[in-house]
Amino acid sequence: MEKTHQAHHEHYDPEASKIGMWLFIFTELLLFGAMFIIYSVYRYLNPEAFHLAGEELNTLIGAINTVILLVSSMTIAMSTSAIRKGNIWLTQQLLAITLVLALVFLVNKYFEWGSKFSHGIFPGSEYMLANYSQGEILFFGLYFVMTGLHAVHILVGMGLIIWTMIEVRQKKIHQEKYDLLENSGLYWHLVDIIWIFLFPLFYLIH
Amino acid sequence: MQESQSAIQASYLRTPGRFKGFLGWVTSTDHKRIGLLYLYSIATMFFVGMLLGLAMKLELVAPGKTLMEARDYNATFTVHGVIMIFMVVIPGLPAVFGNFLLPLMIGARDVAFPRINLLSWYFYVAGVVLILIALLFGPGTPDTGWTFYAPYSFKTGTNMLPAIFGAFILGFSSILTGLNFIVTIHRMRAPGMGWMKLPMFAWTLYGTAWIQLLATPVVGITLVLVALERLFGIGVFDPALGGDPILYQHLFWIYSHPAVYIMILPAMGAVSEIIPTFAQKQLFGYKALILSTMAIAFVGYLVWGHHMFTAGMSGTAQYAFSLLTFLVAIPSAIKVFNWISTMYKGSINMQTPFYWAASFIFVFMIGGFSGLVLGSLATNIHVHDTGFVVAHFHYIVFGGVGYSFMAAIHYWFPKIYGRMYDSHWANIGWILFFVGFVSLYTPMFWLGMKGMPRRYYDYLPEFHGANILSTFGSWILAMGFIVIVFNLIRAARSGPPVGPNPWNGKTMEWMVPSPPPVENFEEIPVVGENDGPYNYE
Amino acid sequence: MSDEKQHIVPYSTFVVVLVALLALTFASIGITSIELGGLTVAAALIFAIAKTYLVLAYFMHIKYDKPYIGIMVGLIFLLFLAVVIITFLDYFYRV
Amino acid sequence: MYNTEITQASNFVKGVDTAFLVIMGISFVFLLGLTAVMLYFIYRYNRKRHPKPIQIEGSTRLEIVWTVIPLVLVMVMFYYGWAGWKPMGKPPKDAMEVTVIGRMWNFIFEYENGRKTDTLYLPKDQAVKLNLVALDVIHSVYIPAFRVKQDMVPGKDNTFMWFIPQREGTFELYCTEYCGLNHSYMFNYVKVMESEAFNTWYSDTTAVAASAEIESATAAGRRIMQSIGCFACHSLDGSKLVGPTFKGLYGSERTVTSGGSKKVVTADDEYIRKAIFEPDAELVEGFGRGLMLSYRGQLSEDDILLIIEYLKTVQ
Ligand code: HEA
Ligand code: HEA
Ligand code: HEC
Ligand code: CUA
Ligand SMILES: [Cu+2]
Repeated sequence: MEKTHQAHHEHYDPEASKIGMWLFIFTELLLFGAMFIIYSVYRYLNPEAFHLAGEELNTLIGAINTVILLVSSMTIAMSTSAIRKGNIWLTQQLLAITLVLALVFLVNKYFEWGSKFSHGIFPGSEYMLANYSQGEILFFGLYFVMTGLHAVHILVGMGLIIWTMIEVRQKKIHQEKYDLLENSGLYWHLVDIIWIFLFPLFYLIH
Repeated sequence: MQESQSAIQASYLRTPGRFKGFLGWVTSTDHKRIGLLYLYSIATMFFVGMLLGLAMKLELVAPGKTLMEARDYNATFTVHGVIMIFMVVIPGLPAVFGNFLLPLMIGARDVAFPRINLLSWYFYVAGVVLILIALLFGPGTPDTGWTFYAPYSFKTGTNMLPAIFGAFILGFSSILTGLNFIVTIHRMRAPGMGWMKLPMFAWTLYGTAWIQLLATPVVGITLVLVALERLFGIGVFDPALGGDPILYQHLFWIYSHPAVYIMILPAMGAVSEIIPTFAQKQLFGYKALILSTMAIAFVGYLVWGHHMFTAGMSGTAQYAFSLLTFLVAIPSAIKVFNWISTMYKGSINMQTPFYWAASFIFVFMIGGFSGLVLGSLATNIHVHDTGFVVAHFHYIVFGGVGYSFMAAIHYWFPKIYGRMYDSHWANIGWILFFVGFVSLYTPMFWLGMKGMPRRYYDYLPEFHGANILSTFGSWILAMGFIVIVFNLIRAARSGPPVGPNPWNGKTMEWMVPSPPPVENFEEIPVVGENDGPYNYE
Repeated sequence: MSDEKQHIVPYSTFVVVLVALLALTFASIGITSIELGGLTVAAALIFAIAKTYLVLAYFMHIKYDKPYIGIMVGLIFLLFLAVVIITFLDYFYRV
Repeated sequence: MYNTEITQASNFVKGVDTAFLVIMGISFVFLLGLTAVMLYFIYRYNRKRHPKPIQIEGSTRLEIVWTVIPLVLVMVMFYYGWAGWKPMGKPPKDAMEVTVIGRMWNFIFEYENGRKTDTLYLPKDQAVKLNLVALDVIHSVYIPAFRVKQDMVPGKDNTFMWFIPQREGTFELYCTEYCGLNHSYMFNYVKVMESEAFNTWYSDTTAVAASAEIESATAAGRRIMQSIGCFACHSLDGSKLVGPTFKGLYGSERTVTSGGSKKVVTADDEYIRKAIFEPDAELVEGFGRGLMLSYRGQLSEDDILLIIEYLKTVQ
């Protein structure tokens, strides 16, 4: 075994942190994957009820939210290009837009859930037990759990974006070192991908 | 001698970081210290779990009540199972030996994300604490069995929420460890160390890490759903609301079957390191062993349904799961054959770690063969949920992972502490342990075939004889265990110092001083063309 | 990565991808609103998969990264598919 | 391997035991063979006898051999397992049907003529199909002597198992799916009789009715509760089991949750009737919903009166 001298300094390896992020994304995919399995099993067992319940969701809000997430996904992707071109100002703007869009998404979600709650549709509600079939209760149970979990991910993603913006501001993220920005982007795209599946499953297929 | 004493002084054991003493340990991001933190915390939990096992055996020594009420018995096997599975054998080898050895084996200074590594230990502790809270406070110790089957798990009046949440956090810890290892293996190998030069133990850690990453989230979300079911009644697994309890079982086993391979793969890896060293030979069929590791990891993901043959699945699914189960036995068979072939024409040095490794092969075979009985449809129907299953998994989990853990601790002990234990006492401990083990679990096979169900607090008089034998075995086992533990503790404090390589090992970790310095390698080694995984000098 | 200069994706590419994604979204809304029976689910999923591909390949850079990340992603989707199929061996054939 | 008394107790024993023999036979050969080889190597290539190791990298041919041979053998095992299991899913049309109701923690067997028992009486050589119904959590019916086992899942109404008892005698029947506190006491017996004896038993419904009349009301109440399993959850001595104790219950003040709000009620006749027929309507403080299930349809109004008479005496 030969030996060579190498400097002792902390080794900076952006690819390592990128793989780390990807691996984390894989676990997230499987987390939602399990939910999708549950969803498809119950859809298969209760086709009519899922059909009926799906019609009660507002496709328009769903579609608006889809557009919002897609646009925000683009802006954050662009911010990576911007930082690599050295354009700090544009990076910050793009990140800010992403953050605002995320907020708008949540506000929409809030009103959507709120209107359901006011109609007595929420997990464990007596109203549902009395007026809905078992399949419909399942549909809404899954709807709340899955979109709720997705909303939690939006919140985490927003936290990451804020952190990134702070680091950009402190010049810890710059043209040569931008792995945190890249990773926040990856995470945000994951949130987008999950929504890409949630949207048709809950709002479109009747 | 003088030299080894100073190695101990200069090692990670003594060099403090920012803090001294206890604080220096719990804030250290050094992979070796984290490995030892895991060792001590896992050993503690192991000890608690074993005491509970002992208590169960004492209860079962005679029909009727001997020691505790049915309620306590149910809580005992639940806690025993949860501790052993989630806190001992799943983190077990990867967290202790993986952390300690992986960077040493691949020529790195640390894992890829040292701080995340420490964080995952904190998650482990937090999970343990939460589960202990569930045990000691609130409306009663959880009594669902470690499988948390719905709908019982959200009907029981006991303290399920903290237990579920604790298991969830333990899962997080496991995911972070896996993530760390994969990145470490991808990015931190010393220059020149190609994939085909990784030691087997590193390969098995890699396979295990992938399963940890891809299976754990499934049980995570499932447990969350059970918690939500208890809190809000969302109906996902509640038959009264249209849910399907069998779906819960699918999701649970989608994780928990791969989890058994999370446990066994690193155990196999450790044995694959020990046998070459004591036979003074390179590993026979290195490539076949790598392939079989990956095959177990992959196929192991698809056989979960063999735990559900009587649950009410469709016949087609039963057929498919049985077939796949038999396929997953093949890579294990390949491993056994290669280990034994490694001994062929070797120069075998009979030392304590080798005793453990050889007895590992023996008990692993018994556990594996009983797994085949369980994997076959007709026979599973008869022995499912009986003592036979209990015997199977103790043979293969305790026999497999436990023996491998013992082998590993005796093998790497000089590397970890720079000191040697008394091998005379170590061997006495081994023989007691082995005899106790066999007489503890073998009667359970018989009991299962005669039809004694598992999780039974009480039994009919016809099962009495075998239960006495089994209880008796647990005492011998306990004696062996005490001998082993005292021997090791004494050695860690005051055993004679040894040089860097007492066993004449040929893998990279033996090339550094024992115990290793904080930095591991003064210079990052460069692996040459002709250096293989098993021929560093 | 820092030494191997990587391709910087131009902004215009992202805009084009976004337009494609939006088009697919509206197409999927359109196609699911007409009565196709059982095919609706399949159609919606195909559009979702196409969109996912675009996001993965362009937004998430897989197209420009070293191939092994793409391979991992592919294998994971396959594994997930296998799990789904095997689960449905139960539900499909229940009596 | 088994007690010879119970072999051939049902039509499935042969298939299952053949699978056992095949799998365990192959396994023993391998276990003994491989252990012997390993011990021989340890002896022969010990450092004392063989100081210099000879390095061997591996052998592709051997790897193939020891992949293919076990593969063939496990397929053989799979075949026998499959062959012994396959008939279990196909009950004959003329099978006698018995409904098995499982609840925490007893079984009730309901025959086609309405007869209910806690022990399963069966005629010899007649195919029997047990329809399995679980009311609360998952239970499982296991008759070791017959080599049959099937979980009963609440909410799933088409599970069954079938077999032909082929030997007279008494065999154990266990619940093998963990179902809570008294899981280990959820067992009973199968009594297989000659068909004439069975028919006599089957058509005789007088025995139960007669004994009820000579007893006092309290004794009858107690007997009903015993046989339907109330005491699994309720104690008579003041200790708390799964449910509240019966001691001092009658006439006392109870704090209950009903429709989301708490209130205090007196445990009178109506309260107890409701507690048995709609247990979740008025939940006793400190106890969970859904544990006790309604006994509507299982207990008649007369039974309730007897139970109340008995509860009055438990003070
Ligand atoms: C370390 C953990 C571990 C490992 C490695 C295994 C390995 C295997 N297990 Fe086990 N198993 C458990 C842990 C493990 N198991 C646990 C914890 C449970 C119970 C869970 C619970 O319900 O609480 C369980 C339960 C369990 C069941 C369900 C039982 C039931 O509840 O009805 C089944 C059924 O198929 C099974 C099968 C197998 C098989 C076929 C293997 C195979 O991988 C074994 C392969 C090994 C060999 C075959 C031996 C070596 C080979 C040779 C020496 C060569 C010759 C070989 C041939 C000729 C084939 N196991
Ligand atoms: C790694 C896993 C592991 C290990 C090591 C063990 C170890 C033991 N287990 Fe356990 N067991 C499980 C995993 C494990 N078990 C699981 C997963 C279950 C299923 C749970 C469920 O059904 O949900 C189970 C279930 C289980 C049951 C079945 C319960 C039932 O179904 O009714 C029984 C019954 O006897 C049992 C017994 C034992 C015994 C006697 C030991 C023995 O090894 C213990 C021997 C004890 C010692 C060696 C202790 C020595 C120490 C001392 C005596 C103190 C000395 C003091 C000082 C040193 C100061 N276990
Ligand atoms: C599986 C366990 C279980 C069984 C079996 C069971 N119970 Fe209960 N019972 C409970 C629980 C738990 C409660 C408290 C919660 C509630 O009010 O529903 C309860 C409450 C009651 C109460 C109200 C007690 C009080 O303190 O106010 C009565 C009366 C009662 N049960 C009678 C019976 C009778 C009669 C039977 C048998 C026919 C029976 N129970 C069987 C679990 C059980
Ligand atoms: Cu009923 Cu166990
Ligand atoms: Cu398994």
